[in-house]
Amino acid sequence: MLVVRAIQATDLDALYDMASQVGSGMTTLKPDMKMLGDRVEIAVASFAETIPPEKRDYMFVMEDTDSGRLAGVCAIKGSVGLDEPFYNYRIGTLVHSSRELKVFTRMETLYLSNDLTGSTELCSLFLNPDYRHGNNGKFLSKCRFLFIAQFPHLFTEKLIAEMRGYQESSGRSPFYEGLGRHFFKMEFDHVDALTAQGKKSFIAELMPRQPLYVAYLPQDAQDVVGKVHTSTVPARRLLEQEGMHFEGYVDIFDAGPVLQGRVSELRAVRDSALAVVDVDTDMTHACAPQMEPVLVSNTNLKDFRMVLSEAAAVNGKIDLSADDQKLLRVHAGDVVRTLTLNVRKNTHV
Amino acid sequence: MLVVRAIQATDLDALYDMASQVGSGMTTLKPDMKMLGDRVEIAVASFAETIPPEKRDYMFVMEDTDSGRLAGVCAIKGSVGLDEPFYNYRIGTLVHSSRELKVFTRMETLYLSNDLTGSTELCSLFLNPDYRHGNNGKFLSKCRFLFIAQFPHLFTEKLIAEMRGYQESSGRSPFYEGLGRHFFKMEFDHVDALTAQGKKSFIAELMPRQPLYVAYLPQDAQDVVGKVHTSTVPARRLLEQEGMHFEGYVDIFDAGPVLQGRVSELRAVRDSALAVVDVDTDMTHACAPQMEPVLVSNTNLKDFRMVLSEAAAVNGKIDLSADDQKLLRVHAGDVVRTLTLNVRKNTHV
Amino acid sequence: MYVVRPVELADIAALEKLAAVSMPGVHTLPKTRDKIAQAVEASIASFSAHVDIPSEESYLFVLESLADHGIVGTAAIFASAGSNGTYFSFRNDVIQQVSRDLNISHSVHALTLCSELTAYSQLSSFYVNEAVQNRPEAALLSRARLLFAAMAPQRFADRFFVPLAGATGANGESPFWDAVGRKFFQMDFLDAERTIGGARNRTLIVELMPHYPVYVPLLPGDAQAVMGQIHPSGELAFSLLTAEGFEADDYIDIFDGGPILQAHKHALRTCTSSLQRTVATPRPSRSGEPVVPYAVAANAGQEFRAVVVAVPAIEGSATIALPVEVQEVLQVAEGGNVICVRI
Amino acid sequence: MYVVRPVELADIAALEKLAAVSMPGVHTLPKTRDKIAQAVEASIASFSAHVDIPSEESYLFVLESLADHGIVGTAAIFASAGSNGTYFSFRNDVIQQVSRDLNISHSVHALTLCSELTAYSQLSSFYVNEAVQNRPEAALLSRARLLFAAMAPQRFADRFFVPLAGATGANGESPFWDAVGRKFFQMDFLDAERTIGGARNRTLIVELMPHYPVYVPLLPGDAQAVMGQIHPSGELAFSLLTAEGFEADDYIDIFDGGPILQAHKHALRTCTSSLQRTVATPRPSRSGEPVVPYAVAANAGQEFRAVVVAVPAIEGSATIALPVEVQEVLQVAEGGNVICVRI
Repeated sequence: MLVVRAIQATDLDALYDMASQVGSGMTTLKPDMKMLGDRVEIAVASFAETIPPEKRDYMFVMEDTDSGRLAGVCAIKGSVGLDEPFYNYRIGTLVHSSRELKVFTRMETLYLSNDLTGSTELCSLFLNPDYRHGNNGKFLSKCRFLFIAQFPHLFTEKLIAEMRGYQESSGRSPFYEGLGRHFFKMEFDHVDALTAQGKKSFIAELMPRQPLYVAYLPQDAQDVVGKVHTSTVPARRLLEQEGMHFEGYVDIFDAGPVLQGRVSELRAVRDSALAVVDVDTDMTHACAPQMEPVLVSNTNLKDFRMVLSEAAAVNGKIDLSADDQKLLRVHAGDVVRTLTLNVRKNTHV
Repeated sequence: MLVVRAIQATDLDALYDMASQVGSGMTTLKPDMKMLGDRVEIAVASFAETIPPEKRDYMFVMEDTDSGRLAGVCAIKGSVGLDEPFYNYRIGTLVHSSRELKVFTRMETLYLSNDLTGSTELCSLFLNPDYRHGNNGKFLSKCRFLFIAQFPHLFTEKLIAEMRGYQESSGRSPFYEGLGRHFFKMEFDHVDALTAQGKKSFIAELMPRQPLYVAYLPQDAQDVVGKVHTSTVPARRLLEQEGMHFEGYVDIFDAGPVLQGRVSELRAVRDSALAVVDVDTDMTHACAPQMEPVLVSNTNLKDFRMVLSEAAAVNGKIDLSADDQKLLRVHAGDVVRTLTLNVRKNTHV
Repeated sequence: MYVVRPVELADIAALEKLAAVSMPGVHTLPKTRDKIAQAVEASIASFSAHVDIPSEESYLFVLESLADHGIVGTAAIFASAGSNGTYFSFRNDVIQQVSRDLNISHSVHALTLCSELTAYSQLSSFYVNEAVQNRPEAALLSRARLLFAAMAPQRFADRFFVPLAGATGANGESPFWDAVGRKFFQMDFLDAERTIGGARNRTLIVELMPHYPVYVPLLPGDAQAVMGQIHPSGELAFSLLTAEGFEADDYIDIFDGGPILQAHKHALRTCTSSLQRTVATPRPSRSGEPVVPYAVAANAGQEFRAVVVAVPAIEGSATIALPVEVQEVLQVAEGGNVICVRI
Repeated sequence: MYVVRPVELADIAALEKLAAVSMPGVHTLPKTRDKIAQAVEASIASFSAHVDIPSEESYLFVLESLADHGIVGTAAIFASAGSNGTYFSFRNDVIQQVSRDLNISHSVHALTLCSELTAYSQLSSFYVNEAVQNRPEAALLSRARLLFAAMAPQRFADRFFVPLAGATGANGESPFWDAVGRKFFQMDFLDAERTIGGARNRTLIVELMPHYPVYVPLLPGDAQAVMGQIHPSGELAFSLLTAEGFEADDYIDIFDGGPILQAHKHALRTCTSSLQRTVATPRPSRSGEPVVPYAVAANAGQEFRAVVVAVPAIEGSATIALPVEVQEVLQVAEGGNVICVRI
């Protein structure tokens, strides 16, 4: 059985093994024992609330309790860009129009910005290929929203998630080749590695500071602005279902989109509900609507745990199986938070 | 009794009278018979769907059916900025940081933009002072959201509303004095009048094109960026309750905020519901929850009408009074759309 | 013998013929009789105007063959570019990029729309027909404008520039335009030039052209290749002007990417090495005395005349010995003043 | 009599004393013995280096009183500003604003962070003590750098600039800094200058300073008032440099808003009017022959020497008559070459 839970110091070796499988493309999860060790330490301190909220980095692991293996990992960073500047391009619109000539030209423009500084970031999502089936991917990605719904005071109102940008099957990034290469004069992978190491001052030194007209880029670079890597399409869809939107920010190197959301408008915040763990009676079963998978978490920050259950909350009570109770470390009478895994259609219209 | 309804050609004289009372500060409602006549004509064609959606301008009047007087007016423009560029300042963040000096400076920056080009705009809200009591203001402002919920296909996903910016009691705009005056070299009122007439090419000619650091403005100008006029505070709050947010766009002259929303995330779109007009029986009354004011509209675009009722929809049926039915021009068996006037607290938590 | 003189009303017909054969470029003469007549009238008014501060004056010169009184060339100078507006050009910016962390240092080339040439004096409309191309009179015509400016400095700015037509294809297409301006104007190069009438001071330029730098490495190769390149028709003008002291490289035209040469008057040979001399009548020629060709000009108004004449070197003398027929052409008499520069 | 010569190791102690009394400005000598020693060593290495392309060389000159061998002034020149980085300054941009619709035309002044002065040669560290302030030797010291550049052009760029200390208050506060740089650096002017060591080529400048133009009308009045103004200590340098042909107004310092004078070498009197002459020994003096003061320099390496000497005008002569004692100071002999310019 799978449980998502707050990471612990003892997970470090397993995390390193998992990071080794990630491959390139995810700058926040590299197989580097020092980096990972630091990160786990921060994560443990985050759940323990021994460091201030903006420095926190909540890391979750998905554990297969049958084998003890880690099946996946994901994280929420309290705030980005407070140590090193966090750069994006923002896509803006400039209208160039002349009444005299009856010309009205709408131009897209890229502005180098640090606008997302201070936002809470969803990041470092990785699911072991052995577990890529059923609802596991959804469970792992969405667990973060239920966590935020339970502890909204720990986060900024603004939430972001950087999506990997489009690359050709050869690994070539049309956006980087059309823009960044002219200013950095080095390979994409090299730039990517530098930023992963936190060496970002070269961006201030080398990037053009003036707004850029998208129309001046080669066509293949224009075409991929805001476009995700083919393998990232499903991940993007999951986040969009939960209330995250592409609002015009893209990565400065590969033009991958940044999805943004407001905590108060997340589906999880609007629709999740607390319920009391109840004894298994026929009554509650009888009244429960049709079964659908439900995310259920405990309400304990330090030992946060979540399962994907088939129990449903009815009138503020939930009939959790003994297994689920054990995985969540809750008992009858305890309060849990629940959210349907899938988005319900608007039944009002 | 008050009804909000689609404007008609015969409302022109009464509209002119109302515009004469508006005073300065609202560029979209000036007592100019030619301008108003053109606008009413467009509005009538909009409800009749004889012009394309992006050219439409849905204008609503609030009529006092006892006296036949117009009590108020408001409008929704299909798209802004497609004839003349629509300018705003966008507030961005630039981080200037030096690891060597351990300096980390977060600077706000103003970018001249046409980003909101093409958005649907809520505008021209005016309520006659004689009617400024009770729920009339809310009714008039919020009627537009229920209209959008009924006809979402007529609008762009992005919705905006420009709010009047802060002015001192003397009428002085600290933002204009601190910035615009240096470039326009004329009085604020004069600039305002020019833009109301649609003469906007001078903005392209005279405004500084380069991003501006807010920190270089005088302190009193910095203080009012994104701040509404004192008299506009309640109007702002109403829009925010419905799902509109300040996302960093401000007016280029007075720095008044632009509120933005997504149609799909408006409370009206999420929570409004259709109901069938039912005969007045004791049964429906008995089951209705505690009374609260409800916006109820018909579903007829060409003869759109809305009332503020005390009837509540239960199980898809609504017990509308005979008066309300008459005002809405509906009968038993017709479908109406309903939305509680006030935001319900989240009852799940 | 040839003389450079201000245009006169009687020249209109000849100019019309010349315009019909001259290049379809944008920095040459107007094409229609009405516009030519306007230009001639403006020039006559300018030469006779009393000027304290350079403004909208435009001075149009013609090169006349005295043998048959044919007009074989034209050249103009505008007192103050963009005088009723702003003269727009692209400034060639070189942005130094240095990252010490990465040990990278290179420069990036960018074009920025600027108005810095506004109120410079602008040389324009230089054209000579083929018969004169290789003669010193071509240089005379080009420099006559500067000789005039040296005689009447209050009529001109301290700085001068000259836009030269850029490289275009056989059908008038411009790779630079296609890469830069077309995206904003949404029309062909020739249509755009026609629409704007060759002007560079129109409001619609600031409305339509890019407000932010165009980074050159992002432009297609063919557009980069023609930046600062001249149309073949401009080669003579280019070589005369660079010899004069004009510098290219700082600015290019916003439409076709052609070079804009510019200089402070102190850098121009005509301004720095011209000599004022008193006219003398030559003694009976001492055969064998070496002679040097000079451009010589007289009179700072509508009577302005300039010719090429070979006389003994004048550097060590207070006078210049001009044959009587030359004096007549220049409309000066013995004892009068002329301005001279080696050509 | 005074001589300008390259600094030597033996001068370090004297320079240290001088640094203690000279102004606390940023464009003067280093303050500590170590830094002074470094500067002296760098200078000696530079004078003796074989240079093809100007790079990190820095040349430090002293003005020595031959009477007591005291050092009474210093002046330096860097071969290539920002040579291991980018030299940053604010460019003074004037943006023309014209609206024909509204019949408005005015210009707006903006400061843009730029790197255009990178690789110019930079004059710096000019200081003379009070005793010499009003003597021609002050001018000699300032010009000696350019005489050296005229003798060894391959060591320098074609363009030169000189930053002069800007106007600061009694306690070293700078209204310009307070309005512009402080918002980014979050520290006092003197702290910032100390931190950055007076440099203008550091990565942290591009990290911290504004990337977009600073519109001057938005700045407080006191900051606008000091833009391009010099600290009183720089007045002598300013008047010597403008007489030389340097122009202000195009650039100002990013920290204190002081003026940066700049010029192409062709605009500098020392470069354009210096004459090379052969040394002769004067005949017994013909009393009454008028004499003219010249700055005369010899030798283009560590043996470089420059003095002021009054001799009969040399414009019409191939030689310059230098008294034997002057020849000794200049380390030249009869028949040797010197470079001379009227002072």
